[in-house]
Amino acid sequence: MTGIVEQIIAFFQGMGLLNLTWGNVVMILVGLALVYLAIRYEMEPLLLLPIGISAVLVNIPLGHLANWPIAPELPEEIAENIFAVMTYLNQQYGPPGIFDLIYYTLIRTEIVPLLIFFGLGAMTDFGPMIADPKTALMGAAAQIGVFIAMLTALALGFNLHQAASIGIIGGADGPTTIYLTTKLAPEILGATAVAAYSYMSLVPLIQPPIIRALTSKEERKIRMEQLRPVSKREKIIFPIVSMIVIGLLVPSAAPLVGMLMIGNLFRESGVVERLSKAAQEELMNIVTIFLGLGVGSTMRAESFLTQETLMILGLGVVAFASATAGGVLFGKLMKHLSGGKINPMIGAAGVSAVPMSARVVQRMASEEDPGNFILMHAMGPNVAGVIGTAVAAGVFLAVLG
Amino acid sequence: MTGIVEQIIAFFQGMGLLNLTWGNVVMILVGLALVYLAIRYEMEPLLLLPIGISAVLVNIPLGHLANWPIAPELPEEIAENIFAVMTYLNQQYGPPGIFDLIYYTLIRTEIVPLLIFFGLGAMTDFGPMIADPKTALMGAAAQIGVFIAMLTALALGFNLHQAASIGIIGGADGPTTIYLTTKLAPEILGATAVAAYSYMSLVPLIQPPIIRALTSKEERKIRMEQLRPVSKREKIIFPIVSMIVIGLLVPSAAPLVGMLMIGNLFRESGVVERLSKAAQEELMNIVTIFLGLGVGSTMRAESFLTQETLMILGLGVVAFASATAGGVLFGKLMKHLSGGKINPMIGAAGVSAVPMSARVVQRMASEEDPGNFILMHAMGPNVAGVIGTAVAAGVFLAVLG
Amino acid sequence: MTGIVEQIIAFFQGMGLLNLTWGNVVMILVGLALVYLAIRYEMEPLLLLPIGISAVLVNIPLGHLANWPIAPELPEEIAENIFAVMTYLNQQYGPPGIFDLIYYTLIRTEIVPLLIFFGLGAMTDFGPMIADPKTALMGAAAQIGVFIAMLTALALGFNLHQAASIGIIGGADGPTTIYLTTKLAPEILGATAVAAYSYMSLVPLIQPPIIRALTSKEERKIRMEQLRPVSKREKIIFPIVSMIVIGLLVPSAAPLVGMLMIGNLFRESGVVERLSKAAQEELMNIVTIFLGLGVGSTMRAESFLTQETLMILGLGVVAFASATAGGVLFGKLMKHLSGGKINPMIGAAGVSAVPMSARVVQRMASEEDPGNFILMHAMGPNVAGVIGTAVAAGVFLAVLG
Amino acid sequence: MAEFMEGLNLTVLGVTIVFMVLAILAVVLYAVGWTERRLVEREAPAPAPAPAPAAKVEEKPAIPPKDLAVITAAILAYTAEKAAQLRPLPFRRKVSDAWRLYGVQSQMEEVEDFNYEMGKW
Amino acid sequence: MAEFMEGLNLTVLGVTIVFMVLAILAVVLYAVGWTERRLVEREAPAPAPAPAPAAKVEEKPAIPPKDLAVITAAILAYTAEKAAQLRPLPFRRKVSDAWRLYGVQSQMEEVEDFNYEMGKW
Amino acid sequence: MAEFMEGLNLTVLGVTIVFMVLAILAVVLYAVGWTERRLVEREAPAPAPAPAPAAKVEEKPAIPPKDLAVITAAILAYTAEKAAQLRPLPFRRKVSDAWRLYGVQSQMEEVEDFNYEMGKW
Ligand code: NA
Ligand code: NA
Ligand code: NA
Repeated sequence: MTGIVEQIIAFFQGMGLLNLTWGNVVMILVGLALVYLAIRYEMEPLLLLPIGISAVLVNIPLGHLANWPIAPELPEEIAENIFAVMTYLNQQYGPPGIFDLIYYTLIRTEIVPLLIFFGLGAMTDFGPMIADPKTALMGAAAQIGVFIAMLTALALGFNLHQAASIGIIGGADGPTTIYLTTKLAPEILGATAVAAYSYMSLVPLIQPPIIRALTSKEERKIRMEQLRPVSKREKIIFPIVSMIVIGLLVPSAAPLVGMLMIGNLFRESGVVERLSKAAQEELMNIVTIFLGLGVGSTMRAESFLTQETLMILGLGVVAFASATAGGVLFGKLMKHLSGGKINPMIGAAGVSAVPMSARVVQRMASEEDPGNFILMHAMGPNVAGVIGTAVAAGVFLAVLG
Repeated sequence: MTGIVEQIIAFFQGMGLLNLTWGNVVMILVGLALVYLAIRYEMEPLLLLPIGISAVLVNIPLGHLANWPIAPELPEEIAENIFAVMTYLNQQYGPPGIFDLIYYTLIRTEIVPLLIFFGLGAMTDFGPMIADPKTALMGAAAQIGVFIAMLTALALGFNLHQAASIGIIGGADGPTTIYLTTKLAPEILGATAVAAYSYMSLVPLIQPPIIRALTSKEERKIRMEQLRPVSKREKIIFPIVSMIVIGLLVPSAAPLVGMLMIGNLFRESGVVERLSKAAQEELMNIVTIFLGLGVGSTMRAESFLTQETLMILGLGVVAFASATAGGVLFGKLMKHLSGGKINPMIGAAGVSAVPMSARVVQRMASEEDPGNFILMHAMGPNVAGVIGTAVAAGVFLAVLG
Repeated sequence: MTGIVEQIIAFFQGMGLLNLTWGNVVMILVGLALVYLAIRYEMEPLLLLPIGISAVLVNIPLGHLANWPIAPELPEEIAENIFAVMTYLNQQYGPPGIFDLIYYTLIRTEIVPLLIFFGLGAMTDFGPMIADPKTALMGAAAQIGVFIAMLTALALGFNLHQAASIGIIGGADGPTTIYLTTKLAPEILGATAVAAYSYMSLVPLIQPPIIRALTSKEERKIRMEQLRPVSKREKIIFPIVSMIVIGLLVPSAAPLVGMLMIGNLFRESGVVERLSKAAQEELMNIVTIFLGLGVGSTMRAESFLTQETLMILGLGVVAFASATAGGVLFGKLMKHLSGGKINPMIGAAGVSAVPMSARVVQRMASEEDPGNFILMHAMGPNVAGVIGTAVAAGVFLAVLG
Repeated sequence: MAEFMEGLNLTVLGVTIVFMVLAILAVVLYAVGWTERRLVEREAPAPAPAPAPAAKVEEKPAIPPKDLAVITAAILAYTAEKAAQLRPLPFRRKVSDAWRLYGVQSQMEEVEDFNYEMGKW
Repeated sequence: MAEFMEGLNLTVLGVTIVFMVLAILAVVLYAVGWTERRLVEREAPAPAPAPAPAAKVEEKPAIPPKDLAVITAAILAYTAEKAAQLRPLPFRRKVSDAWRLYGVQSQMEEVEDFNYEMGKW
Repeated sequence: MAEFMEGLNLTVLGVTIVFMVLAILAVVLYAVGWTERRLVEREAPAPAPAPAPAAKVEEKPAIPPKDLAVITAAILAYTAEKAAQLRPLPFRRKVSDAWRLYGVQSQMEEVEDFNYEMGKW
């Protein structure tokens, strides 16, 4: 009867409950909190629900869903070689769990963030920015928040790679944040991704007090002229021209901007509807599932439960707030230069979080003057902010990557 | 003119017809039989049609669709390393055919069975089990069939790994069978998968005589009280709680149960409809195609045409029958304990094969008493049986894996 | 302040504009031309638009979208080992860009062309060929164009592997062309793919003068008897029989024909509608996106801008024209043998380009006699041409592969 | 034989674990259900969702069954007729995406239902 | 030159094989078709599927073409009107999934058709 | 501290580049827009697409709002009633694909709404 005894011992040694650490418990609670926010308050549920629930799952000990570390010590000669890395990790840590496969083959290779940018391109109408190109500058101004957050992170002791990844949270573009963090500082991917998506959904709470503090009642009341119509031809030329111009100037931003613009060309060309639909729906949905599960699986107790994570969450607020301020202040500058024709609030929409920040701006305009409609004008900086953040990420990659 | 002669010789040496073995012919006929059953009698066509037709295709000699063996002899130091294994097989057996790629990258890594469990979770309503939790025990009782079949297989000379894989057929959950067999005994994957799916579709033939033999007319006539309604909140909490409880108790079942419950949470949360739909439809369809093709491609003459395969098909009947008996007998026990309020037939639904076995039970109840509706009560053990089989698979993996 | 200076230097050295070669500029213009043709004239937009735009993108210097060469010099012992090749390329050329991953994991492994054949099978109705099997011979006759183009290419100095890949353009089946070229001569993949898809969309311009030159007015006026109806049973048996017959005779064509016929069986069986729909839509759309992007990414200045490419484009016309002539001349032979009951024009439809060449034939028949309807008769050679080209590709692979 | 004994042990272990796990799950579900009913009782006085169904009812005006039958028949007939009558001629309409996919294959039904007697689609 | 000769041989081989394979396929198809017709003849006395179409016919009551035209027009008009009239205001309705996807991008049409004269969507 | 200085440099560089790139993009867009308007002016005399909308208008006959309301109500009612009345009994109809997927799981709603009082679905 030794058999049954040995088996029972083996079984109970393998029971997750006996191997549960405090860290695991806390992480499970963190995951559940994200799930709760996603369901109860509909905070970015498409990402925060998968992220939260897979954070729960990977923190169940011995569950074999994620066997490999997120930021492993690697022999230097293979560190850059994803195929050699996976062979090595399999040797060191055993066969991959499903979350390891998702993380290392789909996210670490940047396939997933790039395919999401492709789908986003197919979903985005750049019309308002094409109709009024000067609003693109406000999309640039909001990137100041990225750099302020980066400097703050440096001052708090993060290294330059981590600081850049933290700063980019201020760009309010989830896939860009994931793309850059994966390349520069994968060890903090969970924290930056969660910060980016959480604050994006808090835009309606974060932005209004800052906008109100920096603008006067009169400024908020400024009405703007109706935008000119944009022709189909212009909409087709836009993604091609943007891809080439930005690609030639900042090649390190070419993957992000290129995929975004290919998607947009599929949309606007009108001749490949089934591919455009696939990019927006079937491919997008599948990729989003893997993105959420993969990012959530990086939230392991050992790497997530650090003081740094709390600091990153704090820095996220700094990033969003300073990006908003940057956009509004630049909006005021443009108001003066234009002789009062531009409502400075639309600069706040430059943080992206499309289209939420544009809607925040519209709501504030309506509050002051129910007949004031600046939503479409705010969409210009809004979509420009996506490009601006991709360019900022490109600069980081060119210098640090 | 040597050129043309040499070419003709080379060509005819490469002609499949001249290399056809008797084994190939038999396997092609077996594949055609599965295709016939799938089309003519609609026996689980979503799986048996792809399995059958790819069995036909891989048994055409020299076809380059499947060049690698299913259960190769591997140097011990790489046997557990999927990446090294694929590099090694490519070196030994030449470039992979499309079925090799499907089998080794999607099925051998367990990606496909787990994604199917994910989709199943998004398709399943656990309401009846939540409304009447004691029915979960009948889902446990039906697993007795798994162990009886395992013991029978051991007695017939199978080794423990194979016996466990054969036993799990009695769980009547295709993906669980594939998951476990791939891990424990990949050399019999084709046989266990075919047995699991074939007998599942024969549930309406296998179960009634057993149920009738074990229950009296009075028992079959027992009416049950209407189930209480289940709130949305309970349905949301259920997958989270199940995942954590089972994950902590049987971590080796965490991948299966975890993916099932993530899918179910997507479904019940109500905030990620497009992901839930993707899990049920686009992702599910694509994954099902690859599952069928991949499993069918393991049905090669050299490994499938053995006495063992026939024994496995026989043991499948043992598994289904004893699972049914286990469920019904436990149902009778619960009837006595509840003072006659429980119709023991619903125990038979514990074998899973959702929702077919529950419908079988309902039909038998209607035959005795047209006004007797126990379908929803039978759905409780029915869905519990899925969890029960996953737990049983987890126990096998913990001890043998 | 050395920091900022160094950074600026580093940044400008990394600017794509400074690294742009003339070759890049030309390739960007070629890509834009394809985009223009796809959008303005709707020339095969589902392929030429993605191909064109990714040709633009990969020719932006330093963009990190495609870091690996298309036809690298490889140590002989790993040349056939795709896993070792990817590890080696990563070591030599750095981490893969997204287009490298698409090309090496999805196209080079033939997954994408085979999945497209699978989807095409689910989209194709072989009814007209089943109703009148002798039309299959015209699908064979059109393959003469494949061999004439191959011989011409040989005469122009291409090697045998390249010549075969160029010849297959005359089959007018994009995926077959990509499949064969990837196996035999990947260095000219961009050119053959572009030629295949471009000329396919030019079928309405290329074919009519050739048909008119080879047929008399009386021949073009010949009316044909209505086709007999084809039963569901025949349509189900067809893919199974074709797969087995062709697989046994020409195993090297088994992957192409096998996947085509599996897809067709899914379609005709009527019991796996959700899989058939997935094959035609969600899977097809996703795979088409990757095919277009992957093929376009092979159009790099260094390998595409050669005299050979121009010659390949020229040979494509030869291939299409001689295939049309072959089909029509064989049609005339069949007219004589049948005592004038067959309209020889339907032989021209044997070049595939389904269903365009069949429509061309119909339009020409209507011009001579508005009451002459031979469209369905032309569909027979049309779909037979797909099989014929796959068989021709199989012969090339058997002898050269 | 040793392996069969091992199998027996595994059976004892397995059956125990399966029952234990599902029993624990059942207990947890009873607890969740009990808590839920407590919560619902506490929330009961607030009949918040009541007006919503009311609004829905408004959207559904009472229609006599006879009229309903007529409308139903009309719509069914319309759909059936339309499907039969309005089938577009393949030659006139825009080439569909499916037709164009690689210029290789197509939905053949679209060209198949040609009426040879009438010379029309 | 040697390679060209090899190509010629390959052509002879290839053309032979292609014709042979498709001819065999054609013969097989003739055989299948012949068998099918034998089977159909044998099954012919059993007109089993006949009642099914009959049932279908019942579902399709005769409607005078004029009424049909009116109903058609009504439904078309209804659909067109509804598409035009009932366009929901972006501000009131629930944020769609597309709007929420990563909080990054959106279907801009939804906010684009703002009428500046009327101050309304 | 050295790293912070590096960060400052990076900030200067980054802000410059971001503004520069978006400014260039804006200039390019102005140029594209300007060219477009030149092109449109030149193409203006050809009002080619005008008949197309006209044709569309024809498809939409004038229907009095009252009739429209009645038809709308009828269709809504019909849809609502049909959804309520015609729910097929799970036992009679063909097993759906979802039911059959691996014989494992299912859309449980299909069997869930059983009315125990009436003994009917
Ligand atoms: Na941004
Ligand atoms: Na089960
Ligand atoms: Na062809």
